[in-house]
Amino acid sequence: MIRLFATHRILLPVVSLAVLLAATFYMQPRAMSYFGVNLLFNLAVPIALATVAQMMIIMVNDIDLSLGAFVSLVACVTATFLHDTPVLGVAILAGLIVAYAGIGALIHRFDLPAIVVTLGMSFVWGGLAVMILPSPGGAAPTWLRSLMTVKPPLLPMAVVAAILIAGLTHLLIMRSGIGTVLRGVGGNATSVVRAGWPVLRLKAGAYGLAGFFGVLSGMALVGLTTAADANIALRYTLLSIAGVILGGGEFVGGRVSAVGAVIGALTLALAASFLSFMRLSPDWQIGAQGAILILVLTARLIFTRRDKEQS
Amino acid sequence: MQSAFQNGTPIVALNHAEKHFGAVRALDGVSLSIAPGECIGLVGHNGAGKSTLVNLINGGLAPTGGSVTFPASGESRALSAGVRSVFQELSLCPNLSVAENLRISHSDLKGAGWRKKARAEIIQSLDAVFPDHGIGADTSVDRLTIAERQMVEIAIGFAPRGRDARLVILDEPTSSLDAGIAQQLLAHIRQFCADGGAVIFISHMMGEIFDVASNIIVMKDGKIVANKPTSQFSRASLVEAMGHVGVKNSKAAVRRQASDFGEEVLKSKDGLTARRGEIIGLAGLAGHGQAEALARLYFSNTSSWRMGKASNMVFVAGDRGRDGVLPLWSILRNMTVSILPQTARRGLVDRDAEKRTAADWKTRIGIRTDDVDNPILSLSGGNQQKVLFARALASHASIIIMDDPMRGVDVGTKQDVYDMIQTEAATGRTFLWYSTETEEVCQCDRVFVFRDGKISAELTGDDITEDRILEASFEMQEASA
Amino acid sequence: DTSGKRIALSNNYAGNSWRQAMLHSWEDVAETAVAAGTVAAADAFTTSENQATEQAAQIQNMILQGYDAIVVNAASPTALNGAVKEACDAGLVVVSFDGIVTEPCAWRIAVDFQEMGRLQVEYLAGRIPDGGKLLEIRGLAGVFVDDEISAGIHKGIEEFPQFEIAGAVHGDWAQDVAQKAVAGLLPSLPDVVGVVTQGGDGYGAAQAFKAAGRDTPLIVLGNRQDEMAWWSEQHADNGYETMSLSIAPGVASLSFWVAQQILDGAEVPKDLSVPFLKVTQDTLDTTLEGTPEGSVATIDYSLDDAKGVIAGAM
Amino acid sequence: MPIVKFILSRTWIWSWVAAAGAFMMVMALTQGRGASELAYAALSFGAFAAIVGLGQMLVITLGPGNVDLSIPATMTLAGTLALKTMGSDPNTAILGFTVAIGVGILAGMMNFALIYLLRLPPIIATLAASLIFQSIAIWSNRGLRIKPPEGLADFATGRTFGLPNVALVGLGLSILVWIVLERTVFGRWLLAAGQNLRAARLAGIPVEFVRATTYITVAVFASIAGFFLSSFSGGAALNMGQEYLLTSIAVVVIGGTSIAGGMSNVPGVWGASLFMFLVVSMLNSYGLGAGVRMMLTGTIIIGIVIAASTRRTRA
Ligand SMILES: Nc1ncnc2c1ncn2[C@@H]1O[C@H](COP(=O)(O)OP(=O)(O)OP(=O)(O)O)[C@@H](O)[C@H]1O
Ligand SMILES: Nc1ncnc2c1ncn2[C@@H]1O[C@H](COP(=O)(O)OP(=O)(O)OP(=O)(O)O)[C@@H](O)[C@H]1O
Ligand SMILES: O[C@@H]1[C@@H](O)[C@H](O)OC[C@H]1O
Ligand SMILES: [Mg+2]
Ligand SMILES: [Mg+2]
Repeated sequence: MIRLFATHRILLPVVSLAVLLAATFYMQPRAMSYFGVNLLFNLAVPIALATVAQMMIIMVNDIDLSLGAFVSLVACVTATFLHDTPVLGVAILAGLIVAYAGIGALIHRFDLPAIVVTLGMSFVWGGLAVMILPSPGGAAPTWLRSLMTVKPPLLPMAVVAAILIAGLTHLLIMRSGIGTVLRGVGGNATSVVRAGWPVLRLKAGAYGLAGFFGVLSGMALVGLTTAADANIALRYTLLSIAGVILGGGEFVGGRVSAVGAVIGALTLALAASFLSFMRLSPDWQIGAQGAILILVLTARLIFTRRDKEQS
Repeated sequence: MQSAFQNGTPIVALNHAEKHFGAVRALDGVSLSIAPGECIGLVGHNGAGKSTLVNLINGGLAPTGGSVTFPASGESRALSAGVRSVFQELSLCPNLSVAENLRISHSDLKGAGWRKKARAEIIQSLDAVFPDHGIGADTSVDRLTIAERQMVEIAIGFAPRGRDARLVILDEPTSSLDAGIAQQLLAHIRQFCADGGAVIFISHMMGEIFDVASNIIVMKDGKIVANKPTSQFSRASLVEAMGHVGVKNSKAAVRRQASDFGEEVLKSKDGLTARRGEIIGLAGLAGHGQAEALARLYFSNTSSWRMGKASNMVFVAGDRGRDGVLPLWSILRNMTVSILPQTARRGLVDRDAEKRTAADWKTRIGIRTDDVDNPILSLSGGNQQKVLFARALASHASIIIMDDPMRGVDVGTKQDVYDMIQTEAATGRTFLWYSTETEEVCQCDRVFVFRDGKISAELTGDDITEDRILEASFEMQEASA
Repeated sequence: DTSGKRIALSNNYAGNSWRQAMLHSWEDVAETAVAAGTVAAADAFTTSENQATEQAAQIQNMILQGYDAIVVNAASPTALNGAVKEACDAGLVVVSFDGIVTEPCAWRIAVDFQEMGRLQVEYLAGRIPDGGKLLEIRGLAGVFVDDEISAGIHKGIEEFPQFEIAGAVHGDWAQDVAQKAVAGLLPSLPDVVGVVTQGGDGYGAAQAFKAAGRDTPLIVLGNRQDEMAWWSEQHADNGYETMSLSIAPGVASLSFWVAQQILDGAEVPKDLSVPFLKVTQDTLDTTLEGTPEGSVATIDYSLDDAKGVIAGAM
Repeated sequence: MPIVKFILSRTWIWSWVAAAGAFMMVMALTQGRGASELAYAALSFGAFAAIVGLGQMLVITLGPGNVDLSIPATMTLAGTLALKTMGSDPNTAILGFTVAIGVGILAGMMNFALIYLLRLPPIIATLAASLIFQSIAIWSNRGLRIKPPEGLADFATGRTFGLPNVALVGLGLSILVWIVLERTVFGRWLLAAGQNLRAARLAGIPVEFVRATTYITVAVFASIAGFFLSSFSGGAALNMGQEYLLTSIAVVVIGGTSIAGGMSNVPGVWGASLFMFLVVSMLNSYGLGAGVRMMLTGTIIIGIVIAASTRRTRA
């Protein structure tokens, strides 16, 4: 059993999510419906996208402290420019992705610590967001709103979206050739350089992908909330990091899992709901979120540790 | 082979190539050309410039002066000229599978179904070099032993990768392989050269060099001091060319008896025992649990919470990058890190005592540097290893654990270290010594042979021979066959 | 009859004394109302970070939990609209207060924050007819309340052009942040006659002026007990006089009763407004007495007050 | 000019250059008026950032992945509990300080217990612990702002020999940290563990002791900062430490400490702390809006890091 969990790292996040979901359904049977599941998970969709974005950065051994501010900025752009002047909006979003790639190149070129550069960028993104929307507002483009509230047959939107995101990023990162090389950069950049790869471009590519998923995250968020503000997603920075780790990723060494990251994001979203169903005293509601984070990660530890002892 | 050397257009040609690191002339005007079919054995003391030469050829370093060209292919980059390198430090991506690692080196492996092709290619190459390797193409590299990783890396070096390899450079490829696997590699190299490929083979093991090389190049202090067909060297003349004087023939002093040692000072759960003043060898095929047993022993006898003034046990790492070197520090700080509490007063480092110790050991163990305040990474691999030895020997610890510590150490230094170990043992220090080289193990007073993570034999006295060790290493396989 | 109905409070932030007083006020009213059988439950929920996304999820959970009404102090007037709409569609009553939401299906119990800003300048004009330079302390950038109060202040400046804003800093509604920001600006700030604020920042500003060795200008305060205690001290020392105003945290209890009335079938207009709580020199001593140490001046609203507010808006 | 070369090769110089630059920019605006006031304010407020920064620096020195995200919550908890214990009564300052230190020790032990016993990555462990600390702070005092005892408040806002007392406290702690890092065996152990934990353990260093001590130290430093900050600003608030999360990391890395671990830099932390205060003060003085101000702050931070790194590679 332990072997099984160790060789298939993805099993543990899956099982944690399933257990948490079962407990949630037990406490709140109303949630066990098409409608209920959608309510439980639809706000996890932008979190999942942000987590995938963070995963791209962690994959190349960096960490992105600006992601929350970036998603907020994207949300502001989406609710203003993309709504009012779609062409300009698309151009700005594309520009943001290019900027992200540029940051990756900058970090590699000057061998800068990503943690500081992204910390600095969080101020830059935040400043831009405040300039675009000094006060909350804007509106989601109609097509985006209908996309995020679509009601597909059988499975609710949130589940369909999660499966799509997980599947596509898995193909991109875990299966494709270029994804393999990108993970190689995280595993041993020297060997990738020696094999003749332009690591500068690879790094820019990884950051560009992060920017791309960050843009998707911000857009999905506005589609759900219908409007934006400059601070709307600041929390995504830490949530996305926690999501990658919950999903079986590691901070160094290019060990990430696309499916795991999406599941990690869903687990985090569900954990918060689970707690609110428990109706704790308001004093302890915040602390309980910390406790549940510890709990879920401890399960992961038990299996990885046993595995190490056995091998 | 001789004729190929004379005729073919060189794959690579160096013309007065130089490489300086600040004041250090790592490579001091080297001219050399390598033709198809040649198998060059490259030897030299630690820090002679072998790895630097290799890095100049494969493009990892740009020459400070002179030129490196690839006449046979007319290409300007080593990779496109068909030059492959297997590096001294392992350079696989541990998070990727064996097949995925091939993908990193083989950039043309694109499109749908590339995994299938990659799997086939790496397995084919592994089969060709190391029959019965037992490595799966989808195994993640971090689950392989160090020897298996080395094998994968060598196999990637020889794999077709879309364009056949013309020149494969192997920088100490056998340092973590056991004798049997190393023989398979040597056989493959011979075949590869016979088929028109060229190889540069770097090793500190003279036997291997004589076994495989058609030509031997001797380097010393950044220069080529000899470049002749192998047949024109004898063991003695080669060692002399490398500049080692007074290398004694390894017939050491008379074998010591059980009565020469003190009381039992160590008894591990794995069954390892040691007496005071004894040198214990750990042998067996690489990756059969020797290193792990030593690590366990060390971890369970030392604390990660307390450190007394006199720790009883010290560790000499063989895998320097992972287990030994503190890369940001100077040679001095690396050397003294374990002995600080011995001289400290009220928790403050005694910096004069530290300087004295470093200067003392620099000369005693012969570290090639002009200043112990230089960064540790400015030393060649073998010299870094000497620093780790000094770190352990300078301590007051009575038990010294050595995890294949001679990896990459040159012949002359090895001899110095052997002598030092003998002397220290005579003063009552106990050594536990794991080595992949049977020759080294044979110098021990008692030997434990490992198989499948367990001790399969304990040899003493005249039983300590290469044959008996090999026998114990394979015992179980024969029994089950 | 609402005895079977369940009401939830969705709160996005608990990190300052104002919010704690608000939660306290809710707890009081909830306890008595549940004990009296007026409603079946009145639970309070707070998210861990001041974030609209988390609060949107919280509201969605409340729908699943089967509450009949949600009373919400929103992190953003617009970013919760999606979740609020979902709640309305599921048949819940949504009442927003303090941080109100713009979604039309919800009720709003608003304070005229613009007026709160304008009134400060008006008060200063009364005290200092000659006018002069002012320092503006703002709240948290990008947040609705900050923008509104500031807009009101600027309106006031247009109305009383003898005043001019000589400098502005963001104090994030926290004394220590305000203190730091003001201290950093003071060396380059010309003499100012007054400080216009947003609440929770006046005491910090006063500290900064004191540390720089400058005369304390007329600082409009925000009803925090420590501010009022300082004011009272200053008054005793040197006759210092000012004004203090803020929204009363007790508005949570008003919102509770409004929600209860809507559930009870009462006709309630979508937009209600409450006056802000103003403390003047005359009311300072009594207000200070009634405010627990370290808390915020407040008033608790009863069912009758709620009926009055509703009737007033009809 | 060997001295110039020596100075330019120090990574910490850039934070000082930037701080001086921001200072000059303000002075350009005021034609030199208010120089001493600005310097005084920068020292006072910079001290808090420097104290938490020193702690964070030690943790970051432990190597990649080591960081304490619970600093703000620890500051708040220490400030809240200390002020509650003192309850504005005179002559309770020592008692309050003891409570704050106690909170720091316990918080650090809690953080390290999660890291060591549960093997959680420090980022996650300290994040989770900080949520728990926040709850305890809320539960213990319900957000009431209790005034510090007068004597303590006077000390926190007062000055000695013309320097702010809080800056002197910060300076004392800096000297202590500097001595530990440069001269003591423990400092060597810490730097070694930060370069390669496994190698350090194999060299006989009690690495878990080193890590535990470091995580407790950062929490104690946060507690000291929280204690003095709440005394300085007239009471503890639940959101008191919030801005010190990013600030504590920023001052460490802007100050030239390598996030790869194994290397520390005390003067840089001070340069960066002064800079972080002065840059906001400069942008405020020029009357820039919040958006522009944030953008410029971010850009300047990145600029300093690039300047420091290109210097390093050339040197
Ligand atoms: N990056 C560097 N910076 C400074 N000096 C260097 C650097 N790399 C190598 N050297 C120096 O160049 C010389 C040659 O080193 P090299 O690694 O080529 O030796 P080697 O022959 O491969 O030794 P070994 O057998 O120990 O591996 C040594 O003196 C070494 O200290
Ligand atoms: N068997 C082992 N193989 C490899 N690494 C190990 C092994 N045991 C421990 N380590 C490494 O050493 C570090 C400290 O080990 P450990 O906690 O076992 O110390 P300890 O000696 O048991 O301490 P104490 O005796 O005080 O409890 C761990 O972080 C781990 O990475
Ligand atoms: O909600 C706001 C509160 O957080 C702030 O402190 O004071 C004004 C209120 O509107
Ligand atoms: Mg070498
Ligand atoms: Mg060997």
